[in-house]
Amino acid sequence: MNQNIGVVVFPGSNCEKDAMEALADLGATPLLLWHADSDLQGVDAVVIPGGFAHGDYLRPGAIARFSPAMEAIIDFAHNGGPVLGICNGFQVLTEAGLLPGALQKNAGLKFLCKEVELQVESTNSVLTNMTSKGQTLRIPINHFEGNFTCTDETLIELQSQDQIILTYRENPNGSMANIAGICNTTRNVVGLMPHPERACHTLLGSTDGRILLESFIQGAHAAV
Amino acid sequence: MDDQLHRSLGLTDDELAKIIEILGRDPNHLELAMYSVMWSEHCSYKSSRIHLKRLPTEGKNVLVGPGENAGVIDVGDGIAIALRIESHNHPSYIEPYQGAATGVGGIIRDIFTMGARPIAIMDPLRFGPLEDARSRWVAEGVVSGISGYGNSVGVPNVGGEIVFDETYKGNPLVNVLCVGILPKERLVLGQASGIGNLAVLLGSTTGRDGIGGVSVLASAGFGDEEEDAEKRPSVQVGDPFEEKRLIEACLELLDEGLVVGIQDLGGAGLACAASETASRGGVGMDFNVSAVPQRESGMQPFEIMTSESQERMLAIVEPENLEQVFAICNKWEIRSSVVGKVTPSGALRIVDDFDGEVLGEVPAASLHEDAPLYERPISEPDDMDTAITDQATTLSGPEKIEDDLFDLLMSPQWATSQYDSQLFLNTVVGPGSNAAVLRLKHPTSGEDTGRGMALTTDGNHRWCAINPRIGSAMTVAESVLNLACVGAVPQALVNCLNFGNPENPVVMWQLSEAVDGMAEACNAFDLPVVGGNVSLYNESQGTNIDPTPIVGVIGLINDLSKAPPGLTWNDGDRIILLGPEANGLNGSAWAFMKGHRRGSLDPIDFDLHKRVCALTRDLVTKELVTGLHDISTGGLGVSAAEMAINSGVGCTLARTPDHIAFFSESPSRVILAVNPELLTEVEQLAAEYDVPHERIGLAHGEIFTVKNLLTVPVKDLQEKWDNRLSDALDGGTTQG
Amino acid sequence: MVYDACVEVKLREGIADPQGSTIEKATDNLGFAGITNVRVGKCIRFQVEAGDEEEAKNIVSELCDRFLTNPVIEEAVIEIQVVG
Amino acid sequence: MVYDACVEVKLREGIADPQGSTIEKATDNLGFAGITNVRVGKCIRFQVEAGDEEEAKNIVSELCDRFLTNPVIEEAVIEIQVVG
Ligand SMILES: Nc1ncnc2c1ncn2[C@@H]1O[C@H](COP(=O)(O)OP(=O)(O)O)[C@@H](O)[C@H]1O
Ligand SMILES: [Mg+2]
Repeated sequence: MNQNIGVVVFPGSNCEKDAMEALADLGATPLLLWHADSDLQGVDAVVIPGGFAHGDYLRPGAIARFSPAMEAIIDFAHNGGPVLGICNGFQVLTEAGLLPGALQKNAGLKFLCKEVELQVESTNSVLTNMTSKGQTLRIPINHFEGNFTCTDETLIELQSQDQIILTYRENPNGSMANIAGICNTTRNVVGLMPHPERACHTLLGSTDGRILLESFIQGAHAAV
Repeated sequence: MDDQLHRSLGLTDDELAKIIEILGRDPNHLELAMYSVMWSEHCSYKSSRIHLKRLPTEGKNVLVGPGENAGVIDVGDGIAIALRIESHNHPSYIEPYQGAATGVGGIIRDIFTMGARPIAIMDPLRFGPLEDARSRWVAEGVVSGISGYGNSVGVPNVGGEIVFDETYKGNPLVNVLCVGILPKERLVLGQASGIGNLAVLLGSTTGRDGIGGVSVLASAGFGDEEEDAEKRPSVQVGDPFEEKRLIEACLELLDEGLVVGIQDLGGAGLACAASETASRGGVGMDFNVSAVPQRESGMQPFEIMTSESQERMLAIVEPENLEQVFAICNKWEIRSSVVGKVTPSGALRIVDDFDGEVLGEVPAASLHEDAPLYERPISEPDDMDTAITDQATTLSGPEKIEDDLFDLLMSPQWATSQYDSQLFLNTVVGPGSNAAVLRLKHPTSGEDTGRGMALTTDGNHRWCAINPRIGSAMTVAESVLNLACVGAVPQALVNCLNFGNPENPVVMWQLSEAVDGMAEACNAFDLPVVGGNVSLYNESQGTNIDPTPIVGVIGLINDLSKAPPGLTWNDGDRIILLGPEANGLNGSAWAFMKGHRRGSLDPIDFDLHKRVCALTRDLVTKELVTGLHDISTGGLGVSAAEMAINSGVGCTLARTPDHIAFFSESPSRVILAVNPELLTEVEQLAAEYDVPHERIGLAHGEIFTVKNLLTVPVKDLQEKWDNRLSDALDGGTTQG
Repeated sequence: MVYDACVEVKLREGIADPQGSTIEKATDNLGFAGITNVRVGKCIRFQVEAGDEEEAKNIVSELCDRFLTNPVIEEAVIEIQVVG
Repeated sequence: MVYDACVEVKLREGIADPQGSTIEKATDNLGFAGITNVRVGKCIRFQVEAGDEEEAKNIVSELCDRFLTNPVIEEAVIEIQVVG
């Protein structure tokens, strides 16, 4: 199984090499996609990595969503292509309207870098289909704006359509309903604030991110 | 010419005379402004240079020693590492967030100027006491500034220090160390060579921010509020997104071989970058001020040349590569403009258009090489003799020793959890342990070498206040021991010398002594000094800070297939204390807490220290210990408490007779947690290395017990440890 | 013509405001009594060139919809004035 | 009495505003021509209890000086109104 996975780079991205390292380690073939380029080079799946896409002074993802690459990714997603947004990537996906809700500043107004415990809420998504419901995953978070917020109606929809895929065991940032990650209704677009790529190597403390990225690589395979 | 102008720019009459001698005429305003910033303390090291010469700088792995933007060492496998530390003390007192943020930005530029990708920063910090409102406000702003800039620019923060003490109340210390990695063959130096080459200014526009910043802010202490208000225009605002693109653009330019030299713009702005690149290359430069993109209208040439606007670089480019340089800059959305031409003359000529009026002309090298060199008067403090008789061991012991222990516990997590410490997937040991440990991956291929690098920063004003020479030596020794605790062999040292007003002979004595102590230790440990920074005038209202030399030391770990043991023990482990007997309380955190800030220090036994380090490294490499911790701030008491808190397992310590043994910080000591089955092997090894060792207790249960001294639940220790900073800082802070 | 524009971007009613609540808590701790309902928004000021005020308004309001606000949680209040 | 307070915190003139310039560049890229001099500030709205308007003003201005702004780089514009 040798999936080509595109990793999008904006000028202020900084986790793209980390995502590529983890994906390659799991047997996929990652390649960089430059934000100003609308050609997705026939990749089987797309990862939008962490960082600060365009500095994100106004709002994370506010500028990124207009990039040529994002326009192509929106089409790709609408055609069922697997898309994963990690941290800043999650923020970009909500700004682009591929995922509902928004990510606000953390309650407590501090940047937070630490390992947290996640609980799998739904295994029905391109990111979680190899996990089991209720499973605990130890994965680091690293963000200032990870506080998931939406209207009450949206939250009810997310819940009734099983779109909440990962929650925090102990809410670090004020997210509604402890939300750490969600998927779209067709379950091929997922976003999460924690960084699975930082939990793929024994030397880095946890390997619980592997199962998520493996699921995603599998999903890319299924989608082809 | 207005004969007071040079004084208002901070130049002495003698310095003016020297300028006139160099030029053979009176300088004009622009020229005078350039000399004033370049000859400021911050840029010219005029008070410290003669002392710094005494530091050892040679080593077989040293590729670039002090004097360049950063030191560079060869770490094998075709990999080189650049490192440097710098202070941003004064700006951080005035505007903590931006002061600290721009400090991070500045040191990162020093690193990628060498062609290295910045991969880690560390932030040794010093603030006034937590009880002081303004100090809390400064601490909170500084930490969020470091967090805001560092995280966004994408360089992980892997360690540092955070210390609160009365001495920093009017003058905090914000030092930042940065480490970068590069393929050895790509090393570049900041020089312009090749007549006809072009100087291209990259990055931000130039504004009036920070005009005269180095001379105004870093070369004078603080006075009253009104004076501070006048320094306001010098405050700069950082733009980490610009810096991030600048890093990527510059590294791509270097990868493509499109620049012959590159130089960051820091203190003294364009005046410094233009003259430095020219004089290093033994050439001159015509510098066109009107080609500099300006943020504000009506800027004078002297303002343009001395502005310290952030996030700018000067690249030296061969004309035929210019188009490609522009293309890469456009890709990264970086402004780029040709502002200079390399000439054979040796002169830095400031022109208004390349064929327009000459606004100023000085020998480029004179701005650095002819900078004044002062051998300032030195004198020992008057009370040296009486201080020695004032021993902290004569203080009465604590009523309830557990309360004193509680007061010495402080987790840095409030700060460190605000920093991205994991980016690049290198961080095996992050903030909060003996030393940071990173995987060593090849900078271009990303291939893991299986080896590791270890980093530590240390400083101890308490020791240095008592005896700057021994204190500095002990500081270096502590760093070396910290590295040994993670199994690393030290390779190189950088330092930041934070001292008071150099015009005070006692301060100069402190500086001179500290340099000697550092040199002695570096020689003893075979550790080359590859760079550093001197920050003087750390004083407020006439009071100088305690001398605070900070060192950063990098080490290498040969086999990093497993994470080194940390501050932890298992239930049932035996607790061993390595090293000499505890000796006194002078300069300890406990003594300072009791208001005792004097006394004497015994010289460190370098031979013994080296044996302790070698043994410790061996124990770690051979996987003979569950966990370990060097004994430093707070003594055995705090080190053992930290192990208990970290592991959630208590202990019984049997052989700790009194508060002196419990809180003494005498050097060369390590606490080990050893599985009983390995005990004999550990003790044999200790005997082989001829290192004193003693079984002092047992790890077990949930209670922290020291026989005949104290009994407290580990969870109480944990609570004090966790909450100290958040209790003080999370409720909001004001400027006081 | 050049117009001064001021856009206040605020969180929609009912959307929790972490900045506001942090400030409110801090004012209590710091001894500023009686401060309630703190809400924090952004204030973006700029100049815009347009044929007339109507056009200026349209440009700014499109800018708000597409870029300056995230309509999921924010709304904008726009003020326009001829540069005087 | 309860007063509505609105504090606009802006960067002082001459202080660089990277947020503003980033937004300005983005408006160009998005095809909004003629937008210049973008400066970004904060707008903090809250209610404050005080005996009279004078007192309300004093409380808010002390809050600004000590807590909401750093006068070295920022200035505050304060508006106070009786809750109507
Ligand atoms: N400001 C800070 N930034 C990052 N790390 C910090 C900071 N302050 C403390 N630390 C981390 O906390 C740990 C303990 O610090 P310290 O008490 O100075 O250690 P030691 O006394 O062993 O040298 C170190 O690993 C250090 O890296
Ligand atoms: Mg240490």
